[in-house]
Amino acid sequence: MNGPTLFGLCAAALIGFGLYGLIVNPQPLRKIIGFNIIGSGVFLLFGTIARRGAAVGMGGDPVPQALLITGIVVAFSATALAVALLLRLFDEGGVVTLASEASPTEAKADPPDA
Amino acid sequence: MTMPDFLLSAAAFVLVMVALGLIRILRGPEDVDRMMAAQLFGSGGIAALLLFGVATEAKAVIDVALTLALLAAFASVAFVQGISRPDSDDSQETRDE
Amino acid sequence: MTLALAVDIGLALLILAMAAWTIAVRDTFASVIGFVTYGLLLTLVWVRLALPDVALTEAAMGGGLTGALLIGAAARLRRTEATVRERPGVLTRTLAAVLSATVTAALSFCVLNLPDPAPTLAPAAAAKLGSTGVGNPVTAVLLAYRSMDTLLEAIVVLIALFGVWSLAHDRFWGGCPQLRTHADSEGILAYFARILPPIGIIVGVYIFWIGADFPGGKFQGATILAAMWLLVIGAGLAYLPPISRIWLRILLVAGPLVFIVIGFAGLVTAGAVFAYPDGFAKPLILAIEIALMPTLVLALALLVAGAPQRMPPQ
Amino acid sequence: MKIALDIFTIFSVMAGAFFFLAGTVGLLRFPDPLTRLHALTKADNLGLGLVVLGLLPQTHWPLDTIKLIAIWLFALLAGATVGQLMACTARRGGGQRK
Amino acid sequence: MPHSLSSQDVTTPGGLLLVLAILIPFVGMLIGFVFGGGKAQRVALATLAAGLAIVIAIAHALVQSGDAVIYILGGWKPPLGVALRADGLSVVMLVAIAVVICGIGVYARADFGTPSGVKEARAPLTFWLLLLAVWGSLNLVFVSGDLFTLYVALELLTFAAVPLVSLDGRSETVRSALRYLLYALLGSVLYLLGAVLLYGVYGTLDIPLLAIRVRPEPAAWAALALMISGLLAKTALFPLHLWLPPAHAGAPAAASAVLSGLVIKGSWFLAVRIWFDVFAGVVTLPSAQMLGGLGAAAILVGNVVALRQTRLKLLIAYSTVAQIGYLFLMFPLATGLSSAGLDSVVSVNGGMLQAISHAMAKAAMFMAAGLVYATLGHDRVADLRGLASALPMTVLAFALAGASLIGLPPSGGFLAKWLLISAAITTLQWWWALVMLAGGLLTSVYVFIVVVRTLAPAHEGWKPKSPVPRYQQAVVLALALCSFLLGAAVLCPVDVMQIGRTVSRNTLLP
Repeated sequence: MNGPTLFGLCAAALIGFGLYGLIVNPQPLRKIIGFNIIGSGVFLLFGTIARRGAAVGMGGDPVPQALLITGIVVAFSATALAVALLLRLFDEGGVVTLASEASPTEAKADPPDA
Repeated sequence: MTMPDFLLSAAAFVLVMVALGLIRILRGPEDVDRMMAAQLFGSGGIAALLLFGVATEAKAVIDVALTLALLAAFASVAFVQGISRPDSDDSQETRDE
Repeated sequence: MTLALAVDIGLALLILAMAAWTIAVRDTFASVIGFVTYGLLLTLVWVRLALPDVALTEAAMGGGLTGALLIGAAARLRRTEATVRERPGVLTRTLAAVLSATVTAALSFCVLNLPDPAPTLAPAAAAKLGSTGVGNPVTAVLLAYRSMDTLLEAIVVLIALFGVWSLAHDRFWGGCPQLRTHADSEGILAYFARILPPIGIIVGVYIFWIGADFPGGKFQGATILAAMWLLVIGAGLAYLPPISRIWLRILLVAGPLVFIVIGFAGLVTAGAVFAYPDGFAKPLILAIEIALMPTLVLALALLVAGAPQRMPPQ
Repeated sequence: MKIALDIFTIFSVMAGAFFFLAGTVGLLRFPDPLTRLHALTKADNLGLGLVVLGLLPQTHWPLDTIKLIAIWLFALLAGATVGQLMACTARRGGGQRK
Repeated sequence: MPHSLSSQDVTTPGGLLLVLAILIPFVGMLIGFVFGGGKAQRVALATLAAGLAIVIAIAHALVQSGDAVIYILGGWKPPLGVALRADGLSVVMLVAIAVVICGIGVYARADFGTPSGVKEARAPLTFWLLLLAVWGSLNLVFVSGDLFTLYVALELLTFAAVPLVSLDGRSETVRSALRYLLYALLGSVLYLLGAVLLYGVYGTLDIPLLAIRVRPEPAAWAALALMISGLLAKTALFPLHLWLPPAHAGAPAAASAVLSGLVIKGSWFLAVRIWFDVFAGVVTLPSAQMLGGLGAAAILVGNVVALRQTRLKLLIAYSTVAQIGYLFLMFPLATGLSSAGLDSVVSVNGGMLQAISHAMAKAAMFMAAGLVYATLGHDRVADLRGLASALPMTVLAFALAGASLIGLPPSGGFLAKWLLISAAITTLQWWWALVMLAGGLLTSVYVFIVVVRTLAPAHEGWKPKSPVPRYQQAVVLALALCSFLLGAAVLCPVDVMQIGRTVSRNTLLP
């Protein structure tokens, strides 16, 4: 066990937590937070991979690092768009739910070849 | 014990203090308590970060701490802004002491 | 080494506890605070993983802007919270738990079986670093090897901004976005917002400037500047511009357009789009970054500010 | 000289750690938000100051030194501002759960 | 024998056109945004024309050279850099999408003109900017050869599509948009997770390089499962389809056409790309059967629910759910063919044709529904009387598009389903053929019902609520005709779709 592997496992757990939160929490804002936790887990896994790729005097593989920065900015934009939708929904009706007939994340990720 | 080891232990100690503080703060019961979380990070978290950084001689850590110091303050202000009631008379709130 | 590992284990446990609390806590506001704290903790992890570029981005984005965004939303949604109390049934929760546990287990297995030695592009990136003229390999990836991704990323931010603006009410189209403010020009917040931003701007520009050779760069710098701008506005010392202003629009598109123009100039001077002629790589990369700076600062701050909510005073 | 600086670092960092301990004890033991806020902003900022002071000899003059001091000043400024804002909020009963 | 994307890494003649195909729409969007108002629309239409010309030039370059069109960005070769590659599959999608986008652009002039007297209005500006954004992102999905660039493309597509759902600002549509966004974000984060795993194990994100390096092992299976699940959520395959009908049915007609006809094809195409080009040596028949099973369920459920809809736009939206099902039948059929040692080209071509003809037919149908709504003031299926005499061209267009969805000869839908069914019979997977026939039957029922209702004479003295411009009707009819006549593709002397696809080394043969 070393640092990167440890944080890789931590990332796997974070993705699980986030997925659970995204599915189970009914409030949209909590779902957005759940999505962000999954996202950070994915980034952390990528960071682990970047760290493992340390070579030729670099502390980590620069390609994943650059992609991580892009990913973090994209995730922020996504959060901003989702929050804007949520606030508009609040302005319209006052009550913020994602309709009653369908929870948006039922049975989310059936692995097709599990 | 070498200097890096000492600094790392100090970082770990501060981190434990931050963790204990977090537990207290996040339990609430009032939001004012919870808002202190970012503040706790503005001091304790940065101290741990700096100790980590100097221990491993990672120079860029100081820049990270600088950014964190700036933005932890920003987040704290956002907390306070978010929590005060929009319908209350805001212009009074900072003058009435 | 064992001491370092112990510290890492402690940090990982703290992160996990924070994430679990953020998900489990009932109160939404508390959850948001938990998430911001989690973002700050994550910065420590990036430092422990020796990825300072990412740590800077996380410190700026995760702790600062995302925090402000979510807190603003949670504060406005507060009153509705009591109405949404129903939680899904036991069956859904069990299925969700099983699904999440499966994903975690599968990923853990993959993590433990990652190949050793790890595949890496670091040597390839290092070999070509000289021809880009920059010293920070991450900047070389962002603005030379994979500059298309970076261009598209700036466009992603702009499209998200169009999306946010499209949620304005028709009567406010062309108007100003608004933050909830404490409009007291004498108060402590206003004092704070007068002192901090000048230093913050120096820090932001510094982080941007060193990005060519050391950890840092335009995204991190732009985020700091955006946060400082929002602070000034939040303290009631300034207002956001109306979205119909032509200068605002020109600055917003200038970054990507300059990027594209320089990219196509590479076709003439270096034989390929997004290539740089020998010896001119660094100044061109800097030119692109400088053009992207205002675009990113404005776009990131306006994303936090949300849709236009009032018409400009005549 | 090196030894003296190292000893200075060790003492200063230990003193800083002590104040973090004090701050946390305060957080855990004090009865209401205002006093806890007090513990947090005073003790922890002092702790950070001592840690920064202790690290100064270990870093490179001048840029890193200036940055370290700036970090502490930011923390002080933020602590003072946010402490006061939060205290006002707390006194008005803002953020109390219904 | 599986075919996969060419793995050359030198810029070919015409490669520059790929860069233009991606960037021209985005440049148009940026310039249109600066000018704003009515000028944005003019910029957008000019961009559509330029983009169409570029896409046709790419097709020309592909057919001329008989090989994939490739561009190495900045001269940095993969794995360090990013390559753009257009094989037959990409080019066919590029051309089809360009045609549909141009049709939608012409149609939308009437609905999204900036009102006179106003300098700029919200909905029109947003529509024109995002139409270009959708196009640029789709082109990127079709030609990018790098998994991370494709992730950015997916996000671009999502951010451009979501505001189109809530363009009219009613709280119902905002709710649909939010739900769509959450699904889509989860989808793309799962996709990214898969890509990250692949990088961690194989050290590259370049598709042809990965195709060589990927081995059948747990990490590859996990990556495949994650990426495909994510893409399924974005494509709205049953049972992840719940977000689609309200989102697509609530948008303005032109926006619905974009969403239902085009946007979902982006994530579907990416699933195809990954399945056949990255994981050709990893996928197994049972996993493909599972995708096929979901597709079959989508066909049956989507069609049955469509039958029960009382509103025309919802009916069309549920029919999309069903048609997506056909798109996923190609996976078990192609995998079945190649594991039997046969050429999988038949079913791949069938699936692609289905995607193209559905894009055209569904865009035509949604725009026809828009004209119906404008004429009647409602879109209740039970009350469509008088339409056939008021809007003969539109009703004809609806019927032709419907014929393509059902799969009547000589439509594109017919050729697609015929290819898929023959693949099903060759590989003895007759159950897929049965599902397709049943789906066609169900589709024909609701298309028939709608068309018959429109033929009923109008009430005495009934007048259209608002007149519909002739050119809008003509565009709708033209798109429907394209879809209907697409079956003529069988006369094409060369198999365009397979140009630039080399036979992969990773055959499944023992």
